[in-house]
Amino acid sequence: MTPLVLFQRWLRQPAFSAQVTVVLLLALIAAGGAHYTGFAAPQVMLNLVIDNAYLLVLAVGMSLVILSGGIDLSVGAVLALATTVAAWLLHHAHWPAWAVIALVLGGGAAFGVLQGALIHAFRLQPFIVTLAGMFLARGLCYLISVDSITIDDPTFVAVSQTQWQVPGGFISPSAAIAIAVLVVGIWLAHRSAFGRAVYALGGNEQSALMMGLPVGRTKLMVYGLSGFCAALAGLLFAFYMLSGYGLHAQGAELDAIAAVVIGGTMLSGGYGYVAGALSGVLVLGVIQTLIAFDGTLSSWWTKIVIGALLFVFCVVQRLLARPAGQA
Amino acid sequence: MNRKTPVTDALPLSALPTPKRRRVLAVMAEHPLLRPIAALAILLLIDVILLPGFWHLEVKDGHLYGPLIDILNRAAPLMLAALGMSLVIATRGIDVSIGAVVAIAATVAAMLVNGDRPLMVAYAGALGAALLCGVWNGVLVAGLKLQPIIATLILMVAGRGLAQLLSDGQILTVYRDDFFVLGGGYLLGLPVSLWVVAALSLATTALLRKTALGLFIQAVGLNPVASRLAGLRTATLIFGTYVFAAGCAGLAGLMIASNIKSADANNAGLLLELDAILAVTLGGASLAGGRYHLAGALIGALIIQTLTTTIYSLGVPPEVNMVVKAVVVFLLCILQSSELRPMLRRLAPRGGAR
Amino acid sequence: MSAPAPLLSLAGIDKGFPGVQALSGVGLRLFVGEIHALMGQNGAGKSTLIKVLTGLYPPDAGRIELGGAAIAPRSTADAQALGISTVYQEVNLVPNLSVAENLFIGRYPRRWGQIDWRRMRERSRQLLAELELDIDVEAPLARYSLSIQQMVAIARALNISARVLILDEPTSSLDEAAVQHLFRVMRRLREQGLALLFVTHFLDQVYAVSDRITVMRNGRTEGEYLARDLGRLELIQKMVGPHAASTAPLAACAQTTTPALTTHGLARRGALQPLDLEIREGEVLGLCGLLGSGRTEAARLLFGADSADAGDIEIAGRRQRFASPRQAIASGLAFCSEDRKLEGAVLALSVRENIVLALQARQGWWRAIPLKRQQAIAADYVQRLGIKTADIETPIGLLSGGNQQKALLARWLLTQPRLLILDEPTRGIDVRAKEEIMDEVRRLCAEGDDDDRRMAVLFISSELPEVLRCSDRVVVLRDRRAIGTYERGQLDERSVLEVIAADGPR
Amino acid sequence: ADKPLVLGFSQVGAESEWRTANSNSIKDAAKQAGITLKFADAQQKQENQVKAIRSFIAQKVDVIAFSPVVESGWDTVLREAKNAKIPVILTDRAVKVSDPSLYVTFIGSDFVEEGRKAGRWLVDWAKKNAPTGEVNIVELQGTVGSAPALDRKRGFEEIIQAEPRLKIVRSQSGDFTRAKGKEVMEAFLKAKDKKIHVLFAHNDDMAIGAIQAIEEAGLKPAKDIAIVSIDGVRGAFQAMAAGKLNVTVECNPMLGPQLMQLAKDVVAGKPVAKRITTEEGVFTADVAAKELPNRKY
Ligand SMILES: Nc1ncnc2c1ncn2[C@@H]1O[C@H](COP(=O)(O)OP(=O)(O)OP(=O)(O)O)[C@@H](O)[C@H]1O
Ligand SMILES: Nc1ncnc2c1ncn2[C@@H]1O[C@H](COP(=O)(O)OP(=O)(O)OP(=O)(O)O)[C@@H](O)[C@H]1O
Ligand SMILES: [Mg+2]
Ligand SMILES: [Mg+2]
Repeated sequence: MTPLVLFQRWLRQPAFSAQVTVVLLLALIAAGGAHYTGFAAPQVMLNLVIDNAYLLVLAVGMSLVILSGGIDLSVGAVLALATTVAAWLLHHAHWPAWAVIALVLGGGAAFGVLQGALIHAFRLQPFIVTLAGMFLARGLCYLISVDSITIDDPTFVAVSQTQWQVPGGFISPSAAIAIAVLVVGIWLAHRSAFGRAVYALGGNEQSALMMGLPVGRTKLMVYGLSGFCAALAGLLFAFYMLSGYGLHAQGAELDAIAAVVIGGTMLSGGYGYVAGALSGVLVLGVIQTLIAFDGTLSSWWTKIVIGALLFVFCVVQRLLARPAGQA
Repeated sequence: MNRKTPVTDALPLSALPTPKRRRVLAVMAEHPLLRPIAALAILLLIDVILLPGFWHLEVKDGHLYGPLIDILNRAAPLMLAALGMSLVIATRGIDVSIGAVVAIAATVAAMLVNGDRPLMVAYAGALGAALLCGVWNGVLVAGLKLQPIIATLILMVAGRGLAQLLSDGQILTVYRDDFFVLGGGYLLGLPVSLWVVAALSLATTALLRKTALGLFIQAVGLNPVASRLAGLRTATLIFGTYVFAAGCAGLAGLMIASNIKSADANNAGLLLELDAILAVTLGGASLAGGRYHLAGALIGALIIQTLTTTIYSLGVPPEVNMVVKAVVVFLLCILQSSELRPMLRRLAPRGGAR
Repeated sequence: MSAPAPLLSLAGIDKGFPGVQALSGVGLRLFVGEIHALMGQNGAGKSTLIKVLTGLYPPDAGRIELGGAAIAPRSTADAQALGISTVYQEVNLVPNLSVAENLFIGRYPRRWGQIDWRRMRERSRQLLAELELDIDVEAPLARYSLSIQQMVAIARALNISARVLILDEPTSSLDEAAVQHLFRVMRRLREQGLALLFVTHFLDQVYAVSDRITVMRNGRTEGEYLARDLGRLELIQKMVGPHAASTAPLAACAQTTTPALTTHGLARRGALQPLDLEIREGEVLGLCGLLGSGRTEAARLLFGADSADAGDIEIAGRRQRFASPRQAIASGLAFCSEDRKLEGAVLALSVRENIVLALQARQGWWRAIPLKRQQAIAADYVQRLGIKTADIETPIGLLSGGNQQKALLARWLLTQPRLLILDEPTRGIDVRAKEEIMDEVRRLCAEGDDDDRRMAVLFISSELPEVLRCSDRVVVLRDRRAIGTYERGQLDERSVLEVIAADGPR
Repeated sequence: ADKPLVLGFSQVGAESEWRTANSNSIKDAAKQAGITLKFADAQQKQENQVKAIRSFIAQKVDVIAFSPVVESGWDTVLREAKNAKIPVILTDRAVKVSDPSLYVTFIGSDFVEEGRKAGRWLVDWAKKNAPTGEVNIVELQGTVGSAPALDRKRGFEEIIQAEPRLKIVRSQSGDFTRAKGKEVMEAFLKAKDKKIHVLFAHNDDMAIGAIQAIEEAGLKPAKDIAIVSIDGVRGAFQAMAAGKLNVTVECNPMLGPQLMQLAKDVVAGKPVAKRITTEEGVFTADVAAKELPNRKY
């Protein structure tokens, strides 16, 4: 077939908009590097992953939820709850680290499954259920402690201060974990029956049912996974901050959703890639870093510039990806 | 390509309103507003039981005064926001920039008033700014076909920044009495804000009922592809809803500013969008688009405000607020679920064994 | 060949919906190694019966037995586990996944615990090859026309190793060739000892494959017959009551020579080669061709649903190119899409609202049609086209397939177009309704409107005889280009196929 | 003479007038002192502050200063700063860290102390104006869990515990905003169970909102209900001048000049005190009118 046809194929393939995102991301970084000395330094790039490890984990969970045609607003709060519970158990109850980690992860998953069950059993809208979930999780934080609790558990401290040397700088264990989670997420989404069921669900729930797919179970698992990721993100956050606090990661859910959508996933479900989460998170990270490097922006200009960059990014992405977009 | 757009399916049937019945009772039981109203009633009942002075209404310098009036007065801005949001949601959209628009409108109004401009100019300026925001959102969503949540997220972030830029991060206090009427004044014993909301909702309802807009908006929300093929101006309609929503938000901003006699760009309308969406859904609308219930959205707003006021009046310690709110919302949702009745039947001892 | 004990038997099945008693005391017997046709008018209850049988609806009463044991499946999954594989009337696949996945989702070939994409692709190709369908199995399903999607749905069902195979109007939008492939496979499965239940509205097809026929009328079993004992007319009478199906060509209506619409090299890359078409006022122009020949594409281009990238359309001397359906409608076009569910019905809206939608859209949002008038209009068409519905306020999604189709037709007839484009209008419509509808259409062509302009019709159908019977002229499409125009009577079914075949590949 | 010294400053956000004043003061002072300021707004998020600080480290600034969103959770990043040999100055809030050498000095107000001042004033007031009987206090807290809210509450309660007849009968969060402050106060006023004698607001904005609610309830703020608040922003002084607010405890945002001086000293290697408090007054209604003109924020 002619190159033209091939080109059109490429334009039409669903992966296209995701690829555009990556290209634009590189462009953004290049621009930053050209503008601010030391911006393109390897460590700065590594910091992107280190600083946003928790967000990446959230975004992976969120990707699955959104692909299944749902949404999970509770992740930020669950993250905070995870930090608070962990901190409290370590600081006040003096549990061993491993037990705390196990409990927190289990709890997060359970929280998610519970939301999933409500959504499925009562045919409730994910938006409200998870919104209420968000209130609940934040509320529980305050019940445990309104104050922020320092984590002095040796294991956590050790993890938080470990730095693994890599060419060009260092990365933190959290970053490594986040990448691992991403890989697992990608595998799940594209190579496991569960993952494909998620896509089917997002494409058309009724058909999925009529094709004999386990709709209910899939839903529970999706929200369970999202809850698990949120809890894990909470642990990473705890490593990062060495504190548990009810006000941690406010609005993180929105960041996660934004990251997923920027990564080229359709909020209506069914279309997109888990890998997009990474590019989405990095875009947000780079924007923040740009602003930090600029360092002349007042609080409000910061907001305006973030908006403007988001705008430029989404529009360019949209225009380039137009052939793939639907009418 | 347009074959890709997801469609709402014939089934699940419970998602569809069942046809009219002969029996009035049955019709009532099917009425979409029944459940929200029930929810509100239950909340109020709880108040009556727990709060002695709750129903207490007195006449203070020529107007009614009491908890109920507070709730109505406080709920007014949220009602407006919900009104706009419900149309956006009906077209499968969502607008998270409401709060930012509130801040912008409030700030602009305060600046104009403090600049000794006539009140009407201030209002015009504020609403104009708000509508501009709506146009911006509309162009991004309907024109560029960005996903609503991300498109409006842009304004959500930048909008508040703009407001702060205008006010230089200061709280602009207003000292002109005429400005305070909208959010604090009274007409025939009831808050002016309430009259405004009532007027706007009635006007909107009339517009949707008397013209074909209601039908069109539903059609576009339920099946955009089919609507386009039937000759609807889908893009224009969607654009319109965003402008309308922003307009409502602007008005809400005016109310809030007028009520606290100042414009606080940093905090005005913070997270109002979430409450608005919650109100719309509590009102019985689906975020998947299609059916809307303006009255439902208003009731939803009242439910939320009643809950908040209740929490304050009960003297619940602040750190428990969230949990209470969460639990109530969960309960309300379950109460509203169409699955509840069959489920109970199944749980009942000799329930239909199928 | 009928074995003593039926493999699957239903008895005394009741199913009621608010306002409708869809099934009352329905019985059905299915024997090993037979193809069993389920016949009945639109709304007779066929699909409902099938949905009950496969666990989508719980029956209000009645008993289902498989191999002598009572069963009560609660979901398609259950039914599949019991060995009942189904193709539902509305294509139920997921548009966002690839063709291959739609074939295998739920039963992926695995390798080391993970999906083996390569094997899946290969087996999909084989599977589709059996139906002689050669398409890119990696492309998302949404890319393909409804007919293709229906083939895929069938392929999926065939691939499930089952004892009972149920096909609800599988052929409704397939062309002759595709139907033949399908039948071949069905016969083979019969030899392998499956029991097949087959719903269709095409009598020829019934007699071509089925051994036994069960007729339903108004939610009751009218009777069960051996195909060879039951004549066509009898069958029709059993379905619709006394009524004769005319197969004689309809009287040619005084077709004018004034063109209603002319296309000049209208084309779109990858969809349609430059097309020159003249449609005259008061005529029915048939468009035939094989599946994928580009008929739908042509229609969509005419109507501005897709934008053409070459050529233009001439109406009343004005040459233009439609950027949107809206413009097309403004200049008097109407398009009844082949894809009822996605591009036609707004399922949650009432029959009334669906009917008036297009007219209201043309009148603009400001000049609303008074409710009273809407109701009058709707009631009128429900009566004229015999739409079976509890009430004009019933959500159209609750109507049977055929009745939805009629309602959509009403939507367009209501706009009194100059050119009415019908893509598979008779899809899923029963024998009698077909005639009623086509007669209605012809009548509208015949009688001019107020200023004596006659409506023209562009008629697309995969059912050749129908096209030939109703059209004044036919245009034959192949590989997305027109390869000839023929006057009425010049062609019969065979010659069309010959034309298509003869015109050697380019 | 040589290249100007670079100061990386991470601000909490722009949640209030007070904060804005604080940011402006720092920016102006930096200009005055000829220091290149790298300013990063954290939008109330600790994680953003950490990110900002790490990017300052990456940019190799000479000094890092920041007003922590919360006390805990700074060990890791501060250690990184230390390894990079960049001195760290805390402004306006302290931090809890395992190793105090992680920051050079802490300059700024002490929320607990502010709470105490408010408490002390109230105790005196009670002695004079309500020598006998219960004194019912309602409290408008700041954002739940935020450092100022917690500390001011702590300090305040610590003092009034001494006086058993001073009782906090209601306490609810007003999120530091006028709107919420007014809304909550309305609810308090409607709950008729106890008479309210005193309002203690964690910041002026909430107090101003509450004043409106009190007036709408037909009561006289500062007369029928005594009002104590904290921050000392302009609005508070106007309220006092109008006789609607009894007292505000100053919390000085004008840290700029001191901060710049410190930065210079630290870089120059001069010894600096570990804790530098800013002088902060308690302003009552009678001094308000006179003080108002020379309030810069
Ligand atoms: N979910 C439902 N709710 C209400 N009524 C329904 C529902 N499903 C089917 N019906 C009604 O039951 C009757 C039988 O419908 P069904 O789809 O079984 O007819 P059918 O025989 O399949 O017709 P067709 O040949 O057009 O497909 C119709 O009158 C239809 O309106
Ligand atoms: N045999 C085929 N091989 C490849 N693609 C096909 C085939 N048949 C149909 N298609 C796809 O379907 C579309 C063409 O079908 P279209 O509906 O336009 O043809 P048609 O003449 O209307 O036939 P039908 O309506 O029966 O599908 C194109 O998108 C094409 O990619
Ligand atoms: Mg059917
Ligand atoms: Mg077709």
